[in-house]
Amino acid sequence: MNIEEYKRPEPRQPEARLSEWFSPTKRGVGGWAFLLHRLTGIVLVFYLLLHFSVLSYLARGPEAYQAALQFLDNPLFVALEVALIAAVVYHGLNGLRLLLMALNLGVKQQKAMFWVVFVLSALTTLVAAVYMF
Amino acid sequence: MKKPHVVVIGGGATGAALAHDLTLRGLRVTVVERGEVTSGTTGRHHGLLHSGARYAVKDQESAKECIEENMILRKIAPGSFELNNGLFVAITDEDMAYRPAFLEGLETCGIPYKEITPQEALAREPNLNPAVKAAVEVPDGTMDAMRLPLRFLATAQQHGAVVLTYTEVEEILMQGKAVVGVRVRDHVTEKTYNIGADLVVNAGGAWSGKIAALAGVHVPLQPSPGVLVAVYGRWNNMVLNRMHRSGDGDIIVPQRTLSVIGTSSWVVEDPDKLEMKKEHIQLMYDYGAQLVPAIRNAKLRAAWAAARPLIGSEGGAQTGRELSRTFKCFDHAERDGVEGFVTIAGGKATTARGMAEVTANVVVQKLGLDAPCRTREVVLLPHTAYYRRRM
Amino acid sequence: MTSGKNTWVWQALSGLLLVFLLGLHLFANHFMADGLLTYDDVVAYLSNPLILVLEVLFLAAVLYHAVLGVRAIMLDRGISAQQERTLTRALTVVGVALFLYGVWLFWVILT
Amino acid sequence: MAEVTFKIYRYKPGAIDPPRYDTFKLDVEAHETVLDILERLRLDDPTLTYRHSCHHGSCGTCGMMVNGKEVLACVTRVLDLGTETVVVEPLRHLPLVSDLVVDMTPFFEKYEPIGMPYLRESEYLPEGQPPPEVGTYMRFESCLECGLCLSACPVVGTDPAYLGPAALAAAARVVQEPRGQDVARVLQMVDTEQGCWRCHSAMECSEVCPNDVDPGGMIMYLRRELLTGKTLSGGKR
Repeated sequence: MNIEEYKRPEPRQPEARLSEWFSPTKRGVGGWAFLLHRLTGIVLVFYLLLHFSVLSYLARGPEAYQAALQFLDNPLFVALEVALIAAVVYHGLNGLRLLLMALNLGVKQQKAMFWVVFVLSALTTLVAAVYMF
Repeated sequence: MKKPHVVVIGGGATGAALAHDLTLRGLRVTVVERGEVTSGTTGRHHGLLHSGARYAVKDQESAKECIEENMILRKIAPGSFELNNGLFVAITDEDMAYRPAFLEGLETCGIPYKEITPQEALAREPNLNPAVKAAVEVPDGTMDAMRLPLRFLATAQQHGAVVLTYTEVEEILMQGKAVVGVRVRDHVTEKTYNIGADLVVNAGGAWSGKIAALAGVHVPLQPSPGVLVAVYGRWNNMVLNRMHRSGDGDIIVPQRTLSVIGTSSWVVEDPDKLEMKKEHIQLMYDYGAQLVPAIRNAKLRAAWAAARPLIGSEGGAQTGRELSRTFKCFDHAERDGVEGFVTIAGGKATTARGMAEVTANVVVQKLGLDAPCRTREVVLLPHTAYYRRRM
Repeated sequence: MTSGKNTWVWQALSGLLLVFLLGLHLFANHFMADGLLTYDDVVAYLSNPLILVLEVLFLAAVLYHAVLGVRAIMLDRGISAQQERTLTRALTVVGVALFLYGVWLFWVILT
Repeated sequence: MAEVTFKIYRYKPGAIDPPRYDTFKLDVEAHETVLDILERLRLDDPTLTYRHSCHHGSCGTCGMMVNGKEVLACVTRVLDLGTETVVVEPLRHLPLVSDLVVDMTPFFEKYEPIGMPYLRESEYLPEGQPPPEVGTYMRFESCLECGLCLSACPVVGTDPAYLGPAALAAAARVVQEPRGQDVARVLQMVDTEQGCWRCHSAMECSEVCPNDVDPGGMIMYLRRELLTGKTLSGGKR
């Protein structure tokens, strides 16, 4: 074969893999902070829709609303609400961390800030759980 | 008539500069390199743009080549060098005894220099050994020895050269006693194919002896490795040299955020089998600390063995220190009766352009062309152009 | 198309606003008046005009922040400029619809 | 000296396709790096392809994944990894040529809108006055253009249009030290949704950067500049 007849194949293009967002092979806490922020964000969007549908019972009068509330008043839903509070608090506090970083404040301390966010979220969730159960 | 086609074996500094020179002279050029470009001899560089001062006493031929090329490269490749100058410092009385010969050598070789007081040297390089007795400033510099060849290649590509990486020469194709091309293996697919050529140039650096053997000819090449040690921290801003006869560990080149101490020297037969001499790492630290005492505690980033492609003496070299750093172009037609095959060997990264000029002169003369060298003036494209998409 | 900075700044500002409004929302809902456990509690709660204004503001901020968040995730998937325009339009419609629905809900409860 | 098992990613279009891992057991010395091991392996198997040049982390050619993390093979000592098995794979998010070799073309394309000063003034040894003919001490940019940050970035993985950490860090350098370049134009180039506003501050780029360029921090710097508009009204230099 001569060079005129030979052609090296094109390189294999990288695939866009969404699984990478959620893969546990993170390199630093910043990667985890981002993953948690994204996960809690998605969870909160779904909760928002759920919240809207629960509140729609308000439009059907007091009885319907009361029935809906009673349906939700069991340990499973209370546990889910605790998880929801964890998500909300983390998303909010980490959002503040991201805002500070964008103002070039504490970028070098971003890991420490994550742990502060994490511990505060855990404590708040704990307090809420004790209060709610 | 179709333009003559030259195959250059080796994608290091020499092959890159040669491809650039030949394309400027209107030839078609294909560079074949068995690995990534600049992964062989060039890839183990010290990163020193020589002023020639290091060779000013013992190897004046090489020293003159260095200062001439140094000045040309500054013009054609701005941005590839840190123009920090170099400082030769005398620490001991023995170094001081070398000083007159050193200054005389600089004069003889036409290397511009300026003697500065030890106080001034210390003011400019606070980490320098305070025992400094004399200091001479010369136009050394730090070079990006990977990106400079990329700039040669990018400019050559712009003028039509083809660069084939991961393409290893398996056979040099002959018709009778004439070289007519190469048979290569593409390591991306492991397929082999032939590349026809009007002329083949062997620019294999430390490997050029092995490549010449494929054509049945002998090149007196002596791969001479040395250990280099890169440490974290930029301990000096100028290139620091010991003012004495070239010895071990007497240069510290600041490179980016690192400092590179070099080097030791011995000789081997096969450049693929350089065993790294572990004990030389400590040696480099010890010698480096004579120039910059604080470097003793610098954190090690990397240590590696680099093979200089020196032209051997027929008697066989002991350490490589006694061999000249100059280069030589072998036309195997007059030497070995093999037509269409040229080897360029020896030299240093600093003199790559000059080596290419001499070789290209031989190539065009052999091909019966009249095309002058233009690489002294043409300013090179940036290294990023090497990665530009080409259709 | 909005500039990258504007989108980001609005996402940040609505987020910042939410930290306060959500705190208020949760506090008012669960601690003031011992929680909104009945329909009448809700009606009484919303009858306070200040609360009503804050709740509508909260509704808007939460929807805006959520819509921008979903859009950011979709952008990260590497969609084309055309897809981005379609997506932005679709999300705007969804956001506005949900806002109107929320306002309608307040109105139904109060009347 | 210790025995280490190496799992090396192999791919050759048409020849080794789908990819596979080759396993080797080797005795490794304390000073040996992942690059040293690859060079040893290539002596026996010349078909193994990988990128490398300088052997001391100055050129940025030998970026690859070792045990799932982006590193420069030449400054990664095998025994320092502390694992019995060492997995070596090509960088992510770049086209794969063969084995561990990626095509860097898309990486450099991201620089095109920005341009980049290759030399900068050396900030080290400020007390050392440069000689008159030198003007000022110069050094190369810290960025090695190795592509590790691109491989580590979770956004680059799914959105090839994102400018990415390396180019944004280069842009930030222009803003910090303009050297005659048009700062306003560079800021405009990065002030887009595919520019510095796409980053989600995962800081994985800064985590893997082998030369402390801190691309994530540089992106945050760009944001601050764009949010406050300081540079345009005459900030640092």
